Amino acid sequence: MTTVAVKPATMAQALGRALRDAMAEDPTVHVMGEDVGALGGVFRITDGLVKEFGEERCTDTPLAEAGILGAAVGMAMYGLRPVVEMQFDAFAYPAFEQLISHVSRMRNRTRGAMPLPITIRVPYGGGIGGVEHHSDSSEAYYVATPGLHVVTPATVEDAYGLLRASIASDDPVVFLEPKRLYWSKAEWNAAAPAAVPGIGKALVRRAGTSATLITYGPSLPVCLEAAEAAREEGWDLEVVDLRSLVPFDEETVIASVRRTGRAVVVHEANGFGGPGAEIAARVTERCFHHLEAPVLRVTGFDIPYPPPMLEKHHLPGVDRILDTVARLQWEN
Amino acid sequence: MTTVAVKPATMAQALGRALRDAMAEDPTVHVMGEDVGALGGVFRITDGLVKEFGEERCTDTPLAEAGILGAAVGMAMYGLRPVVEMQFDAFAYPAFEQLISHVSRMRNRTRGAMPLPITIRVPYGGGIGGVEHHSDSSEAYYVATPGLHVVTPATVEDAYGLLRASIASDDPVVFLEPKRLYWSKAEWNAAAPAAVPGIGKALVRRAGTSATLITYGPSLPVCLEAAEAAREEGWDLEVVDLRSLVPFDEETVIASVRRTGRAVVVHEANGFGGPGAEIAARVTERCFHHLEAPVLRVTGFDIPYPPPMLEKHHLPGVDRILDTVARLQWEN
Amino acid sequence: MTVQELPGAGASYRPTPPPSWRPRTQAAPLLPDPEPHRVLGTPAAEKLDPELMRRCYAELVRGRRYNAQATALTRQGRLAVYPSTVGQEACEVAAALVLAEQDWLFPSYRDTLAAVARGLDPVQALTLLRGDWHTGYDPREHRIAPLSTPLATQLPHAVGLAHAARLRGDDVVALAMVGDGGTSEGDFHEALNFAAVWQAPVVFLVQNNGFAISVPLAKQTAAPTLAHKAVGYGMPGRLVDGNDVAAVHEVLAEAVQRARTGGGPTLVEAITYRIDAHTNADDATRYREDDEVAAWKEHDPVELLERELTARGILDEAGIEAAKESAETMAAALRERMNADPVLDPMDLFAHVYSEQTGRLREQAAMLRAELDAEAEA
Amino acid sequence: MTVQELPGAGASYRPTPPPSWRPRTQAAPLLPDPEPHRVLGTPAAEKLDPELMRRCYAELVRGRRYNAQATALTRQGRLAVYPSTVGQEACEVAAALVLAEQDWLFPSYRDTLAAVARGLDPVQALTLLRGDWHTGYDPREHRIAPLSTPLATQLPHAVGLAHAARLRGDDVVALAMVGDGGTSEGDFHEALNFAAVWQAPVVFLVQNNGFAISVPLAKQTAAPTLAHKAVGYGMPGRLVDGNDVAAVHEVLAEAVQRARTGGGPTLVEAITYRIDAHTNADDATRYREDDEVAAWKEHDPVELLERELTARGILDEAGIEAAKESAETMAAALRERMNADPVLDPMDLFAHVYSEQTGRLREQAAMLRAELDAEAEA
Ligand SMILES: Cc1ncc(C[n+]2csc(CCOP(=O)(O)OP(=O)(O)O)c2C)c(N)n1
Ligand SMILES: Cc1ncc(C[n+]2csc(CCOP(=O)(O)OP(=O)(O)O)c2C)c(N)n1
Ligand SMILES: [Mg+2]
Ligand SMILES: [Mg+2]
Repeated sequence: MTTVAVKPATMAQALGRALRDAMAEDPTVHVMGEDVGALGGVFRITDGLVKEFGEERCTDTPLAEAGILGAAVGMAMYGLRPVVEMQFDAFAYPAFEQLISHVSRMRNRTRGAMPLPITIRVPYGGGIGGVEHHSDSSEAYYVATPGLHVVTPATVEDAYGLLRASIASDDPVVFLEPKRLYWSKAEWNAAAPAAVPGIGKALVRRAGTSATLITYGPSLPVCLEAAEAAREEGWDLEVVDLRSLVPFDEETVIASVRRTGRAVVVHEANGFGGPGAEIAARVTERCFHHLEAPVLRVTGFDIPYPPPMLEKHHLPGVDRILDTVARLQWEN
Repeated sequence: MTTVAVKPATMAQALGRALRDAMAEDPTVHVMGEDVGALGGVFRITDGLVKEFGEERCTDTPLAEAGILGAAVGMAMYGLRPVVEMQFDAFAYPAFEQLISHVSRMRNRTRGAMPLPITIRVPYGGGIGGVEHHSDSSEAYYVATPGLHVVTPATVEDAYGLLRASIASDDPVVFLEPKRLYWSKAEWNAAAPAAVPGIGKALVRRAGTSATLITYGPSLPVCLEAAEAAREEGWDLEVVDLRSLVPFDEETVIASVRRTGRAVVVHEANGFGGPGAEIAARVTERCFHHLEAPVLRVTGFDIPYPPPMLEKHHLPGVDRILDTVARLQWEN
Repeated sequence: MTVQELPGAGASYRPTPPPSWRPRTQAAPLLPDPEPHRVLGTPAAEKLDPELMRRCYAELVRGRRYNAQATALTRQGRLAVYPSTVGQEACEVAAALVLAEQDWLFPSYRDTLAAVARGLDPVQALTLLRGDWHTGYDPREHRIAPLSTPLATQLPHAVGLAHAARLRGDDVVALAMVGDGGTSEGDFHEALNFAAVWQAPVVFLVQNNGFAISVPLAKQTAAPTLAHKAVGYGMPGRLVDGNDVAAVHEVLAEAVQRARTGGGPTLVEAITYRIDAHTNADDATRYREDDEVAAWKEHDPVELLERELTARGILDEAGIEAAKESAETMAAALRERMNADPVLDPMDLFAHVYSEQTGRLREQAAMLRAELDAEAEA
Repeated sequence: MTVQELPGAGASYRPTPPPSWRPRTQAAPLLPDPEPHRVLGTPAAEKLDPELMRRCYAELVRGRRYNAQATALTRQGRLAVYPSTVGQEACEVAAALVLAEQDWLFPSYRDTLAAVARGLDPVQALTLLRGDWHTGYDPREHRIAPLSTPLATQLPHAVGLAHAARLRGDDVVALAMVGDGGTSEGDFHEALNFAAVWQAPVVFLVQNNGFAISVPLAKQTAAPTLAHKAVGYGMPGRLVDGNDVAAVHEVLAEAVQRARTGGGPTLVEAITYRIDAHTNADDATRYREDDEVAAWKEHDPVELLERELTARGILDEAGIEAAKESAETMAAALRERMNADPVLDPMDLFAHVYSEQTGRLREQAAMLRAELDAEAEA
């Protein structure tokens, strides 16, 4: 392998590389799903894997998501480490019984005797002009299911590092890939990509003092942009990237909010019953006397995901974030 | 029919009566599910319906939940009003794709041209000594799905009234029946049972001044008991029964919390990402300056539902509620 | 009790079925045709109905043109995505023409052509794929269910609708379309089982076009044919050459007739081929050989019919020209109408989630309204 | 191009399959036996292996006794619920005995007896039903998957495990059990399809006991037999008298052998009957007639075997007594051990949700710990 120095790579490339490296290092890692073979997946994340590892390690399955996940459960029961691709967010729903009733519970059911180290990759979220059922932010369902880890990268580096960590985890991980960041680019050392030691640590992506934006995945770039724009209004916003919704790194978030005294949670998923509710509730519980204003949320509306021509109105954008920051009772 | 005066009835009887009356009044109402016919359902809620209305109106289906709900979608497309029984909470999971991708979205998808007046009855929650998969509190999944109403009675009267209102609704309703209240009894006028005019109104079940317990379904009796016990500690607790999680009657809840200045949300569902998160977040947003303490939650732990012999430790009980009320910063 | 006391021990035990066992039907249902059923180019073509065939021909030509136009619109950014049915027009057209006015069509995401051949305005059929609202028509007005993107999920809907219609005493047949890949989904299984148990008036048309995106049939099933799946539900299964519009129409017409007359559901597998890529966004060279595509082009549904009809004198030069012209007119109108930007009202986002807006939705609608007003002012 | 220019117009079109079409196998797989396969009471019984049959007999007697004991324990409040297999012991026992040491059993919620017949401690098998922890044994130690309550969901697990074992070069067959009702679930379909496509070494045993709780088979399927479902997946289907332990063992042994030698999966339907109610909580009189139950009691699996074996001199009075005695010993031990209250540690609630406790779980565990301590003090 030729040494590739730090140069721009896309999140899609980093994800593909993570799969490749995991498969190369550990023969029990198997990639499976619809179109992951010759096609390399509809987003080309698995491109090249079947050539390098053969059809037995990178398998085009029949078109049946419950069957895919159910078969992966059996494979994991036998000691393999399946990495399952769900083609789009909404097409993971047929596998929910397997996910909730088995994947999330097998370890607990067997008092630890039968862990299921399965990684379920789910491209999620909107902003790509996808027609119905191709842009859901379905994280609320996963977050509400004990026994699952829920991980989502927002940067090229994390795409690699968190996916490696997820595959290495002995627990089932729902790995949510922000579709619209697949083609986002960043400088990245492909010669020595860094794994993340474990999942569950949030990162302060931008330090600030006025208020904290708490976010993850596809909304991180939007929040960073909002933070830049906020400078004009005289606000110095801190931005925390959760990186995993479960485990939820309360300590990092709470330290930030206690510092700034104000917080806004930003995500694409519907607001009502969405992950932001948990974050807001918990942050409030632990920062009550530090808060100058209630924790607010900027989220997708409480509607089914809109058609492409209307999605811009639905997605949390810079303006809506700034409008919300403005509502943080600055006059107090 | 002989006139039956006010006398004790169980919630199960009231639910059965609601189905019967709805079917008698409206020939488009069809009951369907596993074992709803000759057996009358495993909880006997549909007892007698097949005798009165025939197999075409009360249908034992094949054992396939996605098929049941999917067929109900088609029936509703043709103008019927199906009432589907899911045998237990966890056995509704196979139907989640139909529920999320179709039931909740058909009206929106067709700009109102094709509403789906389907009622999905789901016995839910624990406390009945049920083995694995028979005691899930799955409401978080429904609550996070726009397009669904999520209704749950806590009293015999509401069991009748809310089920009638749900069947009458032109929107799909997930009707969550608290299993362990099936055999709860109350005085009830079976001769003139009262329908509830519409869904979406919470009720203050007990007036109080010290703090508000916000709850629903199986936890209402526990909260009322806790409120009684709290008198000894010198607290006069208000108890709000939500009755529907969607729509969430913010006004009633917020009026109460603004009055009392303190609130605890109580439910059996797992805390993390559960409905209580939304309630706490929203109440805080709208009552921030009225709150003497953060809104706290008493919920099931963030674990898969425990085996019968341990469930008592998991379920919110009077003591845990009182301990939590004690944490509402009374010293302030 | 010892074994000596048992009545009729040993040899006297009769090898008969256990008490309440009986096969559900007297015999296995008809096994599907060993070869795909054909009409064109066979002696059976003698009996073709000229009127019907001319209609089929006109629709095939129109369908081919529609496909070309839709694909062109993707290149012009006028469609977000288009799953073409080039090569599959015979199935699409036959499915549409075989239904009576009151019947229902349940298309998959690929089947806009079937909807158009049924009479739906092409612009309405393409509304979803344009990035406009999810459904461009009133399903009840046209008796065409919304295009179903989640695969096979429309099949139980078709069963439920057909069942409901029969319960109400209405003469309605539902025809549901699904791909070869879609047959692997649990919903396919549950739908066919419900249909058979309820003897619902439904016809299931599987277009076996050889691929589910990149996945070839051999990785999808080990069954002799997809039509063989009918056996396990106790319904008839038929296998037909999906590029032979006369054969598809004939097989579907029989199935529709069976359903209409209380004979229950039928599973039809039509062997066809997707000439274009999965959608305009797909790169089919990654998973199949040009040779295969070329061979199938020799078995083109439009040409097969044109050849037969001209050979039989049912179609002449003028008829061909007329069909082409009508197709061009449709295409030109479609092109023109699709070139105008549709006007969507953002407030529609909140209008149809529930029959009545919840408080939360009213609040969100107000917020968007304010943002839009502010934008308009700026 | 006009039709005149087309090569070989009209009659010269050959009615052959389209280019890339071929049936996936040369012929349809074997259609299932028209009558349930039988050995006992037929000439085939001549060739019974006495050793195996004596083992079967002992297990049947033990199984019957186990069922009685477990039901008694529900009445004493020692089991939360018990789904009995009285009448189905031949299936349960044959499924257990047919497997080699390294093979895996995937039981449904009803199949504790199969696990016990495989050698699992009955107390461990009943742990779930006792209200104790969800699984009472280490699945890997016994190669018995946890009892699966969500119907048919264990079938894809069996496929995945068998597939994984084959990928690793291990000689492992998975036998998965499911009820007649469970065959209607989407997971049944997806599992059988995966198994056939992957040619996984799996055997699917459907115990058709006539009912899914109250729903009779006629409302579950319209198929001639459930074994016919095999056709649609391209795998062999077999029909067997589920009360004839020799026949069930023979059919399963063939299927296991086929799987072991690379021949892929088999679907076996065993016709049997649930003599008891669905569980102790069920009232079977609501949905079936006593006559039917009585007729099936005449076709009792234990008696059928006992009669055959005594008639053939394979079993004598002493053998019968010995079996009974061993069953009584097992029952007495079970009764006694189940009469002691199991000791559960509430802190286990938090111990196995993840490989490492999350902060939130640590906090909740601390809360419960404090509550328990306070309780202990009081
Ligand atoms: C439940 C579900 N899973 C996955 C997809 C993504 N997807 C869209 S089309 C397609 C292939 C469909 O193949 P087939 O059923 O043969 O229909 P065809 O595209 O050939 O018409 C896939 C996997 C989907 N739409 N729905
Ligand atoms: C997915 C799912 N749906 C419903 C149930 C509830 N349930 C438990 S047993 C049963 C009937 C099962 O019938 P069958 O498959 O014939 O097995 P049997 O009980 O006869 O052994 C039902 C409906 C369940 N356990 N899982
Ligand atoms: Mg296809
Ligand atoms: Mg059964």
